[in-house]
Amino acid sequence: DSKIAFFGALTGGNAQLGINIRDGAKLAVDEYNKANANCKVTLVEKDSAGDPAQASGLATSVVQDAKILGTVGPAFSGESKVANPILSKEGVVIITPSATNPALSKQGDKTFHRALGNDASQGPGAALYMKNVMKVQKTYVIDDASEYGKGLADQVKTTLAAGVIGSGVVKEQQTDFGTLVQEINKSGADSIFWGGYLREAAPFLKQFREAGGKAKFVAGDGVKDPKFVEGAGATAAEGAILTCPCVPPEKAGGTFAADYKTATGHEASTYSAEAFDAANILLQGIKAGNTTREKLETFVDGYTGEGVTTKFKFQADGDIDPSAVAVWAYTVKGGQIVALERTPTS
Amino acid sequence: MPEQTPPRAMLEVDNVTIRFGGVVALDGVDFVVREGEILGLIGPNGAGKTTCFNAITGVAKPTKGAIRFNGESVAGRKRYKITRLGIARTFQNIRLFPEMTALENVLVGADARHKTSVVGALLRVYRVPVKRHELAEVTATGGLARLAQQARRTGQRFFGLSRHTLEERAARAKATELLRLVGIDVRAGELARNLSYGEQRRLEIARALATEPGLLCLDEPAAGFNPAEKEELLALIRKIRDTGVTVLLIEHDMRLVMGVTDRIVVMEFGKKIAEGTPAEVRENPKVIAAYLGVPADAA
Amino acid sequence: MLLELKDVSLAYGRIVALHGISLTVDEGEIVALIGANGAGKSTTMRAVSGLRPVLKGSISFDGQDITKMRADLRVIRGVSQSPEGRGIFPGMSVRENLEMGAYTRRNRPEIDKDLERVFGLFPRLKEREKQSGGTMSGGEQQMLAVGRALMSRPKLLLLDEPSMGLAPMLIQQIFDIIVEINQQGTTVLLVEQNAQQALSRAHRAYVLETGRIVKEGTGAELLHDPAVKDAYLGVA
Amino acid sequence: MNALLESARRADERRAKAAIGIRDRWSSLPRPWRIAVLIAFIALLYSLPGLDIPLITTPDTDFTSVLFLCAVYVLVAVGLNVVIGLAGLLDLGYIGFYAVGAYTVAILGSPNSPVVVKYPWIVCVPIAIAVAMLSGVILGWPTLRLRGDYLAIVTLGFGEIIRVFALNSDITNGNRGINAVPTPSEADWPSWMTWFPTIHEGRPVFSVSSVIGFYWLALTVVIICMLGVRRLERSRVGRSWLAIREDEEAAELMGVPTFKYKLWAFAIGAALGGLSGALFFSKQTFINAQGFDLFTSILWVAAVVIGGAGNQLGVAVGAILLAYLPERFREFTDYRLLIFGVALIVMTIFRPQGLLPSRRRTVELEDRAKEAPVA
Amino acid sequence: MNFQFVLDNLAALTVTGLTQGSIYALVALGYTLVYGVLRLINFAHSEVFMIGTFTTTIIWAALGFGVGAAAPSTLGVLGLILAAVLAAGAASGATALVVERVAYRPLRKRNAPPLIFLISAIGASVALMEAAGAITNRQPRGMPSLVFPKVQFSIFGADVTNLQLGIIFSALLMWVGLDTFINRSRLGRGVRAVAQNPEVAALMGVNKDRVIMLIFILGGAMAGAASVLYDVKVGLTTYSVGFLIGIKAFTAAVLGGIGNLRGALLGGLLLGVVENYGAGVFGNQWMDVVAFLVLVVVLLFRPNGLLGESLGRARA
Ligand SMILES: Nc1ncnc2c1ncn2[C@@H]1O[C@H](COP(=O)(O)OP(=O)(O)OP(=O)(O)O)[C@@H](O)[C@H]1O
Ligand SMILES: Nc1ncnc2c1ncn2[C@@H]1O[C@H](COP(=O)(O)OP(=O)(O)OP(=O)(O)O)[C@@H](O)[C@H]1O
Ligand SMILES: CC(C)C[C@H](N)C(=O)O
Ligand SMILES: [Mg+2]
Ligand SMILES: [Mg+2]
Repeated sequence: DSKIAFFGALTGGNAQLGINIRDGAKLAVDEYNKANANCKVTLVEKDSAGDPAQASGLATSVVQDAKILGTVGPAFSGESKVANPILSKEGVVIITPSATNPALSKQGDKTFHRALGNDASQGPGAALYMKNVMKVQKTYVIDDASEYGKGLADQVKTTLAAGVIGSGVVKEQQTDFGTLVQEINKSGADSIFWGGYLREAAPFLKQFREAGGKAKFVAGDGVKDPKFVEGAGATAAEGAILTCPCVPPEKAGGTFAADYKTATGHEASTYSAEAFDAANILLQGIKAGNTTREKLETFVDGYTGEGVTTKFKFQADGDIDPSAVAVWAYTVKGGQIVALERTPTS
Repeated sequence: MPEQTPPRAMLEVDNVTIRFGGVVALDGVDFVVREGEILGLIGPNGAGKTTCFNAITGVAKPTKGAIRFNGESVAGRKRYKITRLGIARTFQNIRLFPEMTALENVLVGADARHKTSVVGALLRVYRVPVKRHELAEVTATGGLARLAQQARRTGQRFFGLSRHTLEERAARAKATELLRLVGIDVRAGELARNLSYGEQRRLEIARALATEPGLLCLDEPAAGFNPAEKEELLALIRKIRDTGVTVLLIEHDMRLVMGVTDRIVVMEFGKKIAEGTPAEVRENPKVIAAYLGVPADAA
Repeated sequence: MLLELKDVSLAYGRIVALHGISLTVDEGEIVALIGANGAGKSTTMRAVSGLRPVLKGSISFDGQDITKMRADLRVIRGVSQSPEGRGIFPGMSVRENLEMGAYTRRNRPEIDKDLERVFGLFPRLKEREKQSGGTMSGGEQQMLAVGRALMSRPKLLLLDEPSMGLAPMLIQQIFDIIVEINQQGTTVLLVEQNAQQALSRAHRAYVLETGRIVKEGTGAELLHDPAVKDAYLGVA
Repeated sequence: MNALLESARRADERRAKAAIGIRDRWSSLPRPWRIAVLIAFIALLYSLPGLDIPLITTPDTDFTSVLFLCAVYVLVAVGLNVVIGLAGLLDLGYIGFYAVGAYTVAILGSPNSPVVVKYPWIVCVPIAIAVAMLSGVILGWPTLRLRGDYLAIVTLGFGEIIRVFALNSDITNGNRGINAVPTPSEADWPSWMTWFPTIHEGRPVFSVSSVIGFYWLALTVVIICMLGVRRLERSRVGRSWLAIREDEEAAELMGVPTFKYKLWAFAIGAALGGLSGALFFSKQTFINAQGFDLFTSILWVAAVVIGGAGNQLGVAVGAILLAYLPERFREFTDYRLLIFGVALIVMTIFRPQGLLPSRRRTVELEDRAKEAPVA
Repeated sequence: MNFQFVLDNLAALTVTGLTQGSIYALVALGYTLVYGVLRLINFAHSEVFMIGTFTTTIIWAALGFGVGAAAPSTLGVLGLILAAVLAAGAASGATALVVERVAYRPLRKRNAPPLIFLISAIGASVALMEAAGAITNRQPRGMPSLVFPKVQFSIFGADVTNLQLGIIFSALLMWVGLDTFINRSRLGRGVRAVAQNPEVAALMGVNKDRVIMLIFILGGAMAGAASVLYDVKVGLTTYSVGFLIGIKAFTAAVLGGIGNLRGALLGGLLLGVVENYGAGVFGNQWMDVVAFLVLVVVLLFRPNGLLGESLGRARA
């Protein structure tokens, strides 16, 4: 009767990003419990609302439950930065299917693992795609000052270098972007890179297009969800480019996409598959009898195996083996997010 | 007896002018209040009497002229500093602290003379040795209570009392005394707002006296009093003067003014129009025309 | 009978200020209320004008029970008060204050005529027409308060110490004005510390002591009542 | 419906009277008895984490952490009570001081802050208190001359400025915040404390998994501060504050240096706010601008008033409810603020004097209620 | 810091600032009215505004102009805006009235002290906001674009769009109406009397409850109108939309001199413009800081706001 925890946003403006992940992990646990009715694993949900300030309290509650051996998540980079040291100090195994800030693996948290590539790949990936494929010249870079958004935007800036003609910062939960829109239009940018989450991106893009803004819109994984298209309106979102260090769910191995659909009633979205894999790694460890935190940690550290998204093997700092890293570009077409191609990351 | 030498000027109002936009409320007013006297300030409505008080206590800033108290200029001083200098007042429209008890109202006035600072009140480490009879008493007859009281007493023997505690004690004694002086000591524990109008006026006087003023300014203290009560007030004002406080009095009731003041200053339209003893002022035709009306003091 | 109070009691918090008082005011009368500080005179006025709810008893005005009626409706019925403490609107000019007195009236020419009349009675107000009420001197505010009460052309005028804070000459004048408007048809209920004056002008008067009516009679009767003389007129 | 409300209100008034009765009985107890009861009560507070009382213990979150939060909020309320309850200054941006205290500790003590010094916790906290106090003086100096209601909006602005600054400035690391905020290390904790069995589980006293040390620390600080404020309250200082609240101009004319005393109230409040921020974030170990929204600040004011401004016990109860109820009823996450809002309205109607009002306020409110003009 | 940008675009920034300021000004009127009369910071006013923004989306959807609808003709636009102003004005006015009835009137009847009113106001604000949050699932609600900005003319190099013109003009129109009403009408004088001395106002025959109802309805309706302008401009609303706008509007009211209708207008416009300059100089993220700093500076030099108080003035 061990437990694993999901750690991420289930409420708030970016809830959908967390829900995708929770559902992926839940699918894994449900399948496991069906197959192993005699030793069930419980999935505990820790809703952080994506707020780093809540993370420390939640992390404390995780470590205090000795039954919880590992977590899928924390989902966002900001909350990870706070929660990982706490979890790791008490030996809770962390596998994040989504927190992409590169610095997370440099914090010295010994139980940290990341089941996908990070923004040191996604940033250059996005920038190179803009430069080489979209052929844009003048980019306005916006970030939301979050661990993730600012980190990603900085990566993009470094790669684009002289191609950046201006930058701006938006506030969390900002809804009125009048001044910013005006400044972008004045700057003559032909493209915008958005480092942030969809909660702010959707209204921004809507207002930007309504004010006659023509620049192309590019953003990272934090925006890649149908909720974004819905929020911005299909017209405004049309043609937006979204990158993600994740495999398009429909390309995931096995019957994942179909199983997910049957289980939850909707299509798998960003990071559902990664979460499924992350949970499965933990579950395999538990099944193999590693029912203490220490044992499970040793198991995951030495784990190699194929999931539905990629082949897993973790480096010493917890990042996934570089060979497994893939960054994809997506676009919004007819109100749907569709995969375009893999982009080079250097 | 002080009558021998002419008393010293305590307050000098020197050519003071105050303008509010177009209205000249005070227009070059000059007068002095001598130590130990009761000076009346009278004049028609809107003559500038209250404005004069406001200038003296720092509520209104003179456009021109100077006010000196015991030789020191009042101008530019903070209001509370003027009070500590030794000027206290009451208000034409009563202004007590309505949700504080009568005693507390007076204590606020008494605080003007206290030395304890905020830090002092917090730490209470400034200790003063106490005399035997001031030590805490041991009243309990036995048990834990007696032990505790004894411990307390011993503590005070060795460490003395904080200055704060001593000041607080002295202030209470003084406040009770003042309430008795104005005749409302039985209402000490009542909230000020619940006192009747006359009691409130008396409380204002007690509160002002608690600041230990050299000069007490009373603005229409008898308004709303009936003749019998005015009689009492007259006696009270005399009593206050006899304790060594100089009094400056604004009042429209002529019987009171004529009965209690040593000298009177008369104002009209912001100017001083007459000055003298009650008898002189009463006969002054200018004053009769401007203020008293035909039969001065008929009653 | 224009106004009738029957057995009215009233309390402030835990303090009972009126213990069942009954009094009447007939049309065309000047009735005075006298009594020491805290006797309950102002409280009686507040009960009549509706500023405070009564604890028990009833008040009727012009044949109608107004015990529970809102204060503003009583004004429309014809009760107007110049309150203790004057109650000037500090942020309104002198003129606006006076116009507020005529709030319930609509006949513009009539209002203007009354305005002129008040200005005639108190020239100082005319002089300071534009000054804001709050900056007037104590006595000037008193004139304003009385003038404002006159502006509503009431059937019953309640005056709470109209002479308070006024210079001696004006005191004389204000009592003359009271008599004059009374002769023009306004009934007056008057509270005064200046009992001498009040009693000599009033048709009838009541003496209040700690919330109870202890005496009533014509003005002249009370003026010569030794007990009243002793307590309220002062012995010269 | 109205009759129902009316009868409920009356029942409540009766209860309020009963409360006064209890208080009278309490103050008529002999002093040693009162002290004994108080000591027992405090001992109970210290042992709460180990007691595991059935209905009270929070189901979803660590109970000791909740107790710690309660203690911090009580400290906040004690400080805010000096400003609002005693001096009568409406401060809607109190959270600004909380932030200043917290950030001072984080910036001076965290190895990950942009400022490279790394002072130990025990050094950071006094500095934090001083800096917060100074910020109180700096804010108060120009603004305390303003009339009461203006102060409310200016303090609100101050709170917001601090937050936006924290959000955008480099020294605070912007929205990304600072982690590894220093914690009192065992060196700061008297060695004999480790004798306590509850903390003998092989874990350090101050660690994420054993919050009890933080709770005891906060509780101790709260008790000391409450005693200190009580001393001020019962001295000329408290009296002057009260007089200022009643009629500032009259107070000044009676010799009260009103500005100075208001400034003191502000500074003391700010220092306590700073201290509570410092305490809370030493346990939290991470700080960013998120924790300092105006909304929380306004809720604090509500807690103080609802608890009973002016009475320390009352404001403590208000603060505890504000900290505890959301943790106890986590299952209503989506509705708890809604319930809270409705509760505030209902409370003000039924108990305008607060849960545990000061005696003075009770009387004042009763009188006021009876003086309402004719309906 | 980027002074050059501001200098280069001074006129343009001014126009956008005025647009934003017009909305602040309309909302500020509600604060100023209530504050002027009751000395109460009506915290719930921000939610009155929020209700307006949602009412607009609802009425538009009901009129067949839901998400995804095509932009209607000019006449259609005017019709939709008019319908929205009526509906939102009514809804907001009604909300304000309900708040008054439920949260304030019982307290007034008990003569509660000001701080208690404030708490009740906070309660009403939280309750309304959270109720809307629960109903909308805390998701923002978008609406179709109604007016696509078209440049009408330029002054000093600033392009002025039809949208901006419309917003500024409508705000001015509504303000003029309200100002005339309060200062000219008899009822308006009653409002001022209650503001200065409610007890004596009753002695003059003013029905206090009616006056208070009136100011809540008027203030609410103004906020409703502002919410329509906001919707047209921003095209998105959420349950918490009122919080910041409310704080800004209240700041604007204080800036101009609370209780003073002209002050609310001046304060609103000024705040909009100055914070826009500030955003230009220091960056968008410092906008709110600039707004509050301006407030503090103004109050230091004019402790009663730019135009001083007028409705209330210190009570005697
Ligand atoms: N702030 C002000 N603005 C304009 N005029 C003012 C102001 N304050 C006072 N005044 C005027 O100055 C004159 C003097 O007022 P003051 O209050 O000193 O009179 P007073 O002699 O005390 O009269 P009273 O006996 O009626 O109390 C009055 O005419 C008053 O209207
Ligand atoms: N607002 C109040 N709160 C509490 N008690 C009050 C209040 N107003 C008056 N009282 C009390 O009610 C009683 C009657 O007061 P009232 O004002 O009616 O007296 P009055 O006859 O008008 O006296 P005065 O001549 O002083 O004006 C007094 O005991 C007074 O203390
Ligand atoms: C769920 C994801 C959008 C999270 C994001 N990649 C982050 O690092 O915070
Ligand atoms: Mg005067
Ligand atoms: Mg009276």
